[in-house]
Amino acid sequence: MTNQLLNVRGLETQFNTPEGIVHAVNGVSFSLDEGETLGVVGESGCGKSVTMLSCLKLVPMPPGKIVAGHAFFKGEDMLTMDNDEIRKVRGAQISMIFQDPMTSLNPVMSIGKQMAEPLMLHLGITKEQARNRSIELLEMVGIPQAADRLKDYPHQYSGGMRQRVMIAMALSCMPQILIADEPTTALDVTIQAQIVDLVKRLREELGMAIIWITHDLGVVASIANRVSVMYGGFIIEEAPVKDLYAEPLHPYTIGLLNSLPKINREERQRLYSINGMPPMLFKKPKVCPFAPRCEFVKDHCWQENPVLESYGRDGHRVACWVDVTSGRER
Amino acid sequence: MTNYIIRRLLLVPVLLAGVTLIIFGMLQLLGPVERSALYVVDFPKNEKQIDAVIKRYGLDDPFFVQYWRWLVGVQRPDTQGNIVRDGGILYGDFGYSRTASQEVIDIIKNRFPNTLDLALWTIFPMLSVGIWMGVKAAVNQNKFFDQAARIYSIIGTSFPTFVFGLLLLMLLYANNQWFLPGKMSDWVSILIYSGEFKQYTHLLSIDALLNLRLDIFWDALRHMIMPIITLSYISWATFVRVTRSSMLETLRMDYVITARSKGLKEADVINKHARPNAMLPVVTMMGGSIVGLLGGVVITETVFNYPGIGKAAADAAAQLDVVTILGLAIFTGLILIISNLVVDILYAFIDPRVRLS
Amino acid sequence: MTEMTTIPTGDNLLLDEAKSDRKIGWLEEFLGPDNYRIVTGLFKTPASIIGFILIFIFILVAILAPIIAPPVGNDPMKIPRDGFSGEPQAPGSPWKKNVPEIPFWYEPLTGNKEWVHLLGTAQGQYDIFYGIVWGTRTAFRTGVIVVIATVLIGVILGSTAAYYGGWVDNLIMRITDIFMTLPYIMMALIFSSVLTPILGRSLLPPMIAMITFGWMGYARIIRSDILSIKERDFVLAAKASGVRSGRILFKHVLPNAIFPTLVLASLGIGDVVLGFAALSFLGIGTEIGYADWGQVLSFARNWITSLNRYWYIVVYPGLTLTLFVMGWNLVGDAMRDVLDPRMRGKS
Amino acid sequence: MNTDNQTLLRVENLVKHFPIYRGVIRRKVGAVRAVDDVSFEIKQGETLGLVGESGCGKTTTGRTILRLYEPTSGHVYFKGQDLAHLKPEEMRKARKDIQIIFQDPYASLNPRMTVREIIGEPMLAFGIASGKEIDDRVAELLDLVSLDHNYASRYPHEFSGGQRQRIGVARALAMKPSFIVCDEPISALDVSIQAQIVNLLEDLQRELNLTYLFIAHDLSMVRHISDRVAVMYLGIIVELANRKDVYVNPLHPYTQALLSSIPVADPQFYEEHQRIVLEGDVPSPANPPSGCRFRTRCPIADEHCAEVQPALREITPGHFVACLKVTPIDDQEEVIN
Repeated sequence: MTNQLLNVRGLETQFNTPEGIVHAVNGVSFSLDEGETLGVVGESGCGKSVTMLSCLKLVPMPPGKIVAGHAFFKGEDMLTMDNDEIRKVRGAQISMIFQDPMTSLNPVMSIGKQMAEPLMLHLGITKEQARNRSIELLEMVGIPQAADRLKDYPHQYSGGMRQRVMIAMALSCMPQILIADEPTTALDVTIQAQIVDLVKRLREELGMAIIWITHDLGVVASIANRVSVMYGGFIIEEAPVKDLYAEPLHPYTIGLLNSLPKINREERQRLYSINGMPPMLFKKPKVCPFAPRCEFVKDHCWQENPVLESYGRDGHRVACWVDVTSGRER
Repeated sequence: MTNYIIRRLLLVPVLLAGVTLIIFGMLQLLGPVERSALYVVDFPKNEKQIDAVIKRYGLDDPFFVQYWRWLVGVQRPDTQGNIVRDGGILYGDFGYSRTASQEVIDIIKNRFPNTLDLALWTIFPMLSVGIWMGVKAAVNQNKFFDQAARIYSIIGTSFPTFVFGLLLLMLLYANNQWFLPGKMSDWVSILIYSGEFKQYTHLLSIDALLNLRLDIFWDALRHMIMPIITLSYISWATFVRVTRSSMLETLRMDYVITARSKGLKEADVINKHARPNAMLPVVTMMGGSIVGLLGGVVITETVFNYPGIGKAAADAAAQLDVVTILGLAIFTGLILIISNLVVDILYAFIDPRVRLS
Repeated sequence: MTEMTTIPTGDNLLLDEAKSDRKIGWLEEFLGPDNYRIVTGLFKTPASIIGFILIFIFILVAILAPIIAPPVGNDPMKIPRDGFSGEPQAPGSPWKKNVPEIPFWYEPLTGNKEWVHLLGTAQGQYDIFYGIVWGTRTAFRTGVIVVIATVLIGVILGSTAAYYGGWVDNLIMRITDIFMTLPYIMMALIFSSVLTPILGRSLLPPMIAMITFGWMGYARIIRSDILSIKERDFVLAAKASGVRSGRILFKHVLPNAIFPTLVLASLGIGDVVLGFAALSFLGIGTEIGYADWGQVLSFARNWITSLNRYWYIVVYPGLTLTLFVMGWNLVGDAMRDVLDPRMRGKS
Repeated sequence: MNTDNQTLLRVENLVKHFPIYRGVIRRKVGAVRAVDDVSFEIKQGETLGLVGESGCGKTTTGRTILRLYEPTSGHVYFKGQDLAHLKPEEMRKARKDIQIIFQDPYASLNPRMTVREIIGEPMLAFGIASGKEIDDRVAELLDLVSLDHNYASRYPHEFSGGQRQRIGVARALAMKPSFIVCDEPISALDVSIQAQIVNLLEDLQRELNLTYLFIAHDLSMVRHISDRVAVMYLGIIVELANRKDVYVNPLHPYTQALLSSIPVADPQFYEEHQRIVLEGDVPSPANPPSGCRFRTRCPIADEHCAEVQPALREITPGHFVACLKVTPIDDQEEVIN
């Protein structure tokens, strides 16, 4: 366990909304090793973004509230840190990039200034040094004429370029973990491919660990070593990337994979579809949250919520009462 | 941005034409006898004189002919045979005030510095305090300061200025004479008439400082403090509300989370990232609040008997001296057109999306 | 990453059950879900409830004015005078001349048989209590008429501008800009002083003046609301379904655009009454002695050096006016929160 | 799926420019050339997929065909009528037969109308049914899109995204159209819901003999649902062919890159394949590059590409490509000689 960077245990986060309390994250545990890339997959509202924001205490509070759990970063619980301590982690050791690069950059501040902020703050370097470093970083992420573009404002950059700026800024202090929250969802496929390639290249060069949040099973397959699938505020399956795609064990994961059209398949075939809708979490689920939509559902599923347990090959864990291969209860 | 500013500048003549047309349209509702004050000092007394005035100044000409004459005035030879001009607001001749027995432009010259003195002392505290309270309320949403600020902003916007002013007079003047209505004490006006006191700017409080006369400054302040408070509290109330809601909206933005995720101090997140963005709608409101301020002085100056153009307008209105009050309105409109222009250009400088377009 | 996406959406069995229990009442049916949310949202905060209570009390006073303060003479809007002396009289001083009919509630409540000036008299012996009670009627009358007229003008101009666009839009909006350049109170003051010689001293000149210079805000709001609704996909969808343009305007665009304007406008009554009182205070409007709050307050202008003695000329009518305006503002503030675009869609 | 080879819709040289007003007096200084000379045809009963990145003009094409945007020039022949030049009232009548499903199920339903009103509105507009008839037809349509017909009196906000999209489909079907433009109907939906809607659209096509123009940026979904596919880039069609030809044998370098960028839900795939990653961004449609619009990002472009704008040419039967570097086999020989 020496190279374990992040270890999250029993994280629970809620939101106070006018309609009642939304239980967004309901007890999530996972870990991240040095240099590893963890993909977190799930549909909107499954709690994947909130989980990561909670770890860094970035969930807006109120209305959000972290109810329980720990998030150990190199042995220290970030959730019990005070504001000054966690600020030293944010941006310096764990940094984030977000879905919409248009709205996640400050529109009235020049790119140069926004880039310089974390550099001066965490590395304690001068303005001039920060400027030079920013130019290097922008060149590293492939922005042409970086020196001239520092004085530009976000609206003068294209979508893909803005996301590159976000990446450069996130990596500026050589963090050990990069959390990418749907970084390619707002981008076109050709730009998405550019960004994925860029992150892969930087991962080789800089060796940081990555948590890549997405709803796109294809993107995850291209970048992750290990994948967690979330549903209803729980991790319901977790496995090394090849195992997950080759041998999914949770009915939800199977459903998701089958509902994708196969690009390599010749004949046209009806798509598999999961019935029903994802849950609205006004109550903390007491039973399996997927039970109402599940094909394999058994009585037990309506009585008790399964926990994430090792099953099958090494490192493959699933939260399901049913063995999908036999269709029988475990 | 050059385009933006040129467009904005081109709007000025449009606004000017519109404002003058509205005001001239109102003038046309008057009879020719009243309107003659636009051009002549003396009240025409009998039919003959009235007819002569109507004829000479074409007071029964078609609307636009009269409008043009109102703008540029009438050229006529005087008794010496020199060509003189009567009327013409473009030349600064706003007509003659029969109730005040002086040219309207002279009323403005005498009174506007007083109003400006008041306005300057109002605008800066209004902006700084209002914005400060709004930001603080938003950052502490639903906490004590926020609730207090919201209650203040509701009471502030509900309290009629003249009621508030009268209450101030009751508490701070009628009871113990701490602060005084009017403009200055008698000894100060004697000093000014004697010429011992140099009027550099004609703004009394500023002149007092420039003459290094703290006693006069204090006297000016004693007279201005109540009107300043009266003019300010209502603008604070609106500024608090707008700043607060704009700030709350900005604090929900993604780039605020980005700033936090970079490890910035909360104070920097608010002051460097959230506040500059939250200020954009506040700046757009500034133009409107200057309009409100110049409307507010009409009532405030009347309540405190402060001799600015607001009081002049109210007095003229009470005596139904329309030519005077419309002259004052033209002048006020001019001031507002210019200050709105300044605010708009200021906005272009703050928002890079406009500046760099 | 937007905040909304982190909050789960969609429904499942649990929610479906919850939903089917929820009956849609006639009010929701009538108003539509968005507006229903706005209306119910108004009754949720303590501030707006206080506001509604204040407004309700004023409505009661206006209706019951003849019972609360029985009129003297033919015109109930004329404040009865107790003589002609200049010096105001303190609250509680007895009526001497022209004593009006004593209302039935007075004796049981106070045990007093003699009718007094409950809130004192102003200069000229005008009874302040009477002025306040009957002034409520003046307030509602002016407020309602001015608001209806300004909204009508604003909606007609604003929707014309939005609907036709192009140079029509440009023309109307430039006119709006010009009217907004001028300070409202000053222009209302000027216009009513121009109108007074023509129409005589009455409520009419200030009301016309306030209507003339008060419609711009509504025109702007309705225009921008219509423009934003026009861009919505459901309007395109209606067009694609072959719906006629008239029906698109009246069934799809206007209902979605106009409701916020109407509600905000109805709450503008407070501001109108405030402006009207200010004009009265400045000596414009009704003849002296008309039951009107601003009129009563304007008496105080002559007594500023002795307001410590004659405080009641300011405090009672001032408080009444403030509470009236505050009632509408409290509701209006809650309104603004409910109408806030951030809250939309969070149904 | 081609049961009938009759052409239902033929788009000829369709152009849609959105003017740009700039400068002091807001005069027209140029135009966003959203759709710039696009021609294609759709046969009875088939599905034509229209793909491309955001800003390539695919949605504008769909909406201009329906005259939701007025075309700048060009023709849209639908069942013999030129929709682009119909008078407004004639166009309104023509809408009976040609419908659209929108991308955003939240924005495309009037929040103040019940499901019954929304779906019944087209019938009212054409005056073909009233009262009880409408209720019956609405119930029938709700059944058709697998929604409980008891939902008819509810408002859109009571439904989830997938359910709302079904309501949108039901509205489009109300007048029994023969042609439907599906304008990114699934891109706003969750992964597990997308398949439901796609299956629904396929079922309906089979049952009602519908013809679709299916607009999307999700290439794998387009491959799944389409018979033929048109690829758009900066307002023009760069490749148009059978689904198989486009996906198995793409000829235009843009199509090749686009296909190569599709994320594949199979980690094995990434070990075996090298992806073509395009450089740079899509240029602004207000100021497209001279000659071939793709040349600024094209891996095989040369000077010649900057001079000549390539026309859409038939390379092999039914396979159209707009690229100077791709020539029909006969021509190729000539070039070599």
